[in-house]
Amino acid sequence: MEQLTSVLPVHTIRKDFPILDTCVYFDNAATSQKPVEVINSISNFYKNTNANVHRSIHRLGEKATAKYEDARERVRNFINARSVQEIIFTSGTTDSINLVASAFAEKFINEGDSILVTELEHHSNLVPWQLIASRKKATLCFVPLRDDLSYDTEALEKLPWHTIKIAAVSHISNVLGIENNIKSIISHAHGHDVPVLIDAAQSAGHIPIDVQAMDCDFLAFSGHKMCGPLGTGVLYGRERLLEQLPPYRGGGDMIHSVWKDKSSYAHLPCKFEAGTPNIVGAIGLGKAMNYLSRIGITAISDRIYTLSDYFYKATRDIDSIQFLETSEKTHGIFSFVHKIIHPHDLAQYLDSREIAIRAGHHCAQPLHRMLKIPASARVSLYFYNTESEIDCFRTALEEAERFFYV
Amino acid sequence: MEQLTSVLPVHTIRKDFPILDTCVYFDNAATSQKPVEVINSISNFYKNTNANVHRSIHRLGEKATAKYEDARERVRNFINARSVQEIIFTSGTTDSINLVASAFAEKFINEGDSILVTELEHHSNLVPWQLIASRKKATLCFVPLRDDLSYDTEALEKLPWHTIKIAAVSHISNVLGIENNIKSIISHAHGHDVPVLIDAAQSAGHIPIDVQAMDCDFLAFSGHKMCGPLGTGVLYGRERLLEQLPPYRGGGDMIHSVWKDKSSYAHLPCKFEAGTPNIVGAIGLGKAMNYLSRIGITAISDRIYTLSDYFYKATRDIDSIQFLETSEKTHGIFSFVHKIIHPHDLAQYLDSREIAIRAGHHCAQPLHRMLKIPASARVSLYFYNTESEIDCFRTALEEAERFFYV
Amino acid sequence: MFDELYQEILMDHYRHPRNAADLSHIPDSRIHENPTCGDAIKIEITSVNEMVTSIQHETYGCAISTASASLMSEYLKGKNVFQVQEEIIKFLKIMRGELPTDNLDTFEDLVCLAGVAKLPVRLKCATLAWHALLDCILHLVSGVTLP
Amino acid sequence: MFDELYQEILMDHYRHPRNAADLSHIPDSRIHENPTCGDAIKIEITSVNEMVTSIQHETYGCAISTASASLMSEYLKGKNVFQVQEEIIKFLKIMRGELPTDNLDTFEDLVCLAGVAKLPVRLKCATLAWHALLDCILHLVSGVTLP
Ligand SMILES: Cc1ncc(COP(=O)(O)O)c(C=O)c1O
Ligand SMILES: Cc1ncc(COP(=O)(O)O)c(C=O)c1O
Repeated sequence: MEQLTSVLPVHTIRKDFPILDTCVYFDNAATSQKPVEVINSISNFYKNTNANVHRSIHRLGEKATAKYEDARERVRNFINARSVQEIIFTSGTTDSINLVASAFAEKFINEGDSILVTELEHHSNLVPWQLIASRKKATLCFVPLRDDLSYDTEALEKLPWHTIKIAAVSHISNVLGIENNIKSIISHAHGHDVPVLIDAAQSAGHIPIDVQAMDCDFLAFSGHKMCGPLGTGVLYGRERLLEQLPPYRGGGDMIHSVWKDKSSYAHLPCKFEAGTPNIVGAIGLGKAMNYLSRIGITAISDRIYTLSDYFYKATRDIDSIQFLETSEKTHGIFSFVHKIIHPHDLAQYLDSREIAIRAGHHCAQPLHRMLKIPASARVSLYFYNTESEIDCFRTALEEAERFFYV
Repeated sequence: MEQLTSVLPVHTIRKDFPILDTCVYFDNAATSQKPVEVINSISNFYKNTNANVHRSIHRLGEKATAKYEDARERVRNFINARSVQEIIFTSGTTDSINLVASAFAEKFINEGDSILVTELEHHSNLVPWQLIASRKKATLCFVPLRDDLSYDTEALEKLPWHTIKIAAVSHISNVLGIENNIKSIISHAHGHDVPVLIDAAQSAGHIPIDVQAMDCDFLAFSGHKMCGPLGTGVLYGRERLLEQLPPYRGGGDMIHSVWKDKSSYAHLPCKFEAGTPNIVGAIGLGKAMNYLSRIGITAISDRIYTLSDYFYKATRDIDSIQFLETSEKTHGIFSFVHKIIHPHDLAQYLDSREIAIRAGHHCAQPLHRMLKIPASARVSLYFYNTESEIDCFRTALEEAERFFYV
Repeated sequence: MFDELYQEILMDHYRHPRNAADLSHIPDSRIHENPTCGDAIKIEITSVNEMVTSIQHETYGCAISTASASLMSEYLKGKNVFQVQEEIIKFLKIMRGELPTDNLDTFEDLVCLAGVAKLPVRLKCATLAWHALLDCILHLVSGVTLP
Repeated sequence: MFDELYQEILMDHYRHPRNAADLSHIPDSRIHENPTCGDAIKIEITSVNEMVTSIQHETYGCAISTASASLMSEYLKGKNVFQVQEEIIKFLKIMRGELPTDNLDTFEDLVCLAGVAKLPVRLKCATLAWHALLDCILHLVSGVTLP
């Protein structure tokens, strides 16, 4: 196969990720690798600046606080939020979505109401809403889909909008890799004064995100899928809405004043950050955003599209595999079933050739049920992957077929 | 002042914490410093083994999973839980307590019930219960205290046990440093079939903890206060009780099977670990426990008592300061008010002498209100502090008096 | 690791599962499933005087789960119901790492599954059939029919 | 940092606060508080024809909050209510780092608080009195009496 030329200096970039020399890492949708400068920012914090944040009248504490709040500003800038008050640090997308589900439901969801989701969602953007629905005697309602799994925008207006209190949809599916038409959901929802949460776990750090242009009300994503540390996440929320929500977790830092049996709560964003935050995690995430921005999110996004195109061309003549998503324009994520080889066996074979892919339902059982397949194999690419890694994959796949064919 | 001899090789130990050379760090109750081997375990994971856990059929994922589950076993062993199913990784004490408050309340707390706490609690063990009480129309009820702030064990039996559904008390107060008589609470509560949560944020890693001997039902603590990484915490729960609780957060990993509008949940401990966990955090916490165990928790505890004794003797002749806790047997934590110098000013002065202490209400406003003081200064020691650091503190305090005295 | 797992004998049982049968008469509600990967198995046993005379299975799954079902059915057929239970429990313990893998020595060809004990992610593949069979046996013994 | 903050002039205002008064006739509900450190202030102003003729305060707090109240009362006394608001807003912006600290040059002795802009933790100490005064002024202007 011909090597496509790329605008990104991939071979220089790969020096920032020494772990990539040990295997072909195609499991990026599960978690990305971290560049050395992010790893070092963590060690450096612990070695030189470690202290708790807020209220510390000593230099370590002041430095730690300044770095933590700088990271918040970095995040604000990265997603173009209006103010740092709209940026809440969480432990991940799952935590961010549960925060909204729980606090929003407490205030706004009552018996008989409904919550709009899709069957394409990751469990993290479905189960929290199921839990809330059952607690509040509300129901879930689903975005109508076309045969190609895109939103049926024509049918959107017929949804029971008068009962819908919030919509929660993913930006890029972690199984199909397609960018959903969130624009249409947001405009319909806003037409009915319904706020929209976007699960950006697979899009943040992959394509440019601008919450103001998007006009979403909440946006949730994880640090660890975009070169940042594990245990970090962000919830963006429109200030006016966040102000109205009751607190989620109770504890230190989220209070204004505490009496024996009641409390008043801190201003945003502290109101939603109870307890000692993952300070070093937030700082590392800020570093990851710096790193990605230096390369350029548009360049990264283009690179992922180029690689996807290469992958598509490199595999479309293999009759024995069938992709769940048939469009050419997937964003670095390819899930497929093999006519003979079970996803587990395929993953295990590829592992023996030092290629890491994922096999299973990828936390999207309803989607797999809808497609009537129990599980699939998934390749997920990031900007540091290469065309020659894709060639290796293709070769190993052919070997696997020779091994497993009866 | 004479140097007390110590069984701990403190000067060797301090080599593991290079940051201690940059200042006198007396803010350990806020967060401890981390030994180099814990810091390195984090970098090493990211450099060599980084992958998501569970369900990954590739060697990175398998190694990451094994390390993560080893850390769980390490925690089990550290607190002597019966099984790893009783060990849930959280993002901190605050998260652990909110998990219990929320899931326990959902199942067991109804209108008119009450929750037993104390006025000594950190906001993290008070505000979650206030939130639950107001959501469930329940009330808080307080452990009666003697003048010296110890539990009035005589009055315990007179509590309205028939309305109490759970008790939540701290092991060691983060303001007073006294070890509370949790034994008496636990035995009274169990006499009325009331489960007890222990907030061990200040005791884990400071004194030996054995949940079976303690006979508590839940135990919550943070990694970052015991030489572990930020953003980590543990909830221990008695298996029988955890089994009965509904899930807390919804998302990936905590499910067994998901349909469009309902789900069944995974076994313990996964049921309570929704989303990608802070894998590297758990591993670092396991390393911290190894580190502490190698020194010996009893030796650490003894060392803290020795230092406390030295601190007590070094400061008790200073008439201008008044300690909130007057007992000799505090566990490394000393909060006090100065007759003339405001805690903020004192902390700022000490900072100018490179001594880090804390000033404020230490997330315990109700306790400060009870003592009728708005704020206090707090020195908190850990095993790596030294007698000569205490001497520096005393000297700097005298200097501060000279500076601030009118 | 791959070669240790996918041995000749395992691949043979995967390609030609023994005691495999069309069990479409058994309702879907009695399928045993590993939801994380979609592997599914139906099991039917017959017994005479506390002896398991036949074990039939219909397995949809990976090579390891299919071969494990096939090997299991051969190994346990003809054994007493109580002994079958004992063997299942022992096998599960070995797979979970609670007993050393050399205990597989008495399990005839099943020894080819020793590698799984080192791969917690594949544990559920190797043990699915065994959990399903244990359920069947327990219901047989207790005389309770499955819902 | 300490020396930059605790300058001679600040310590002088701390030790001898100007315009300090016993305001025990003002109810506790009108105390302005910084709950994280317990600093508390009561403020009383009088005005004639839109001019603030006196600013009195009773401050319990650290050196910085006490001195800030004292310096503020001296600096703003005698100014027009609208100008007072403008000055307060400007001061708060400087402290929060939204305006460069050289803007303090026109604030007379208050320039001694420049260091606070570098110490976010002490921000609330330095601005407590200013928030309290702003509240008073706004209520005066809107004619609304405090609850
Ligand atoms: C007694 C006590 N409980 C709870 C907490 C809260 O811990 P974290 O902030 O790590 O969640 C702390 C620490 O500040 C504490 O000292
Ligand atoms: C689309 C989507 N949503 C949510 C999540 C959950 O993210 P996390 O596990 O980091 O909380 C993921 C990642 O697995 C995802 O891909």
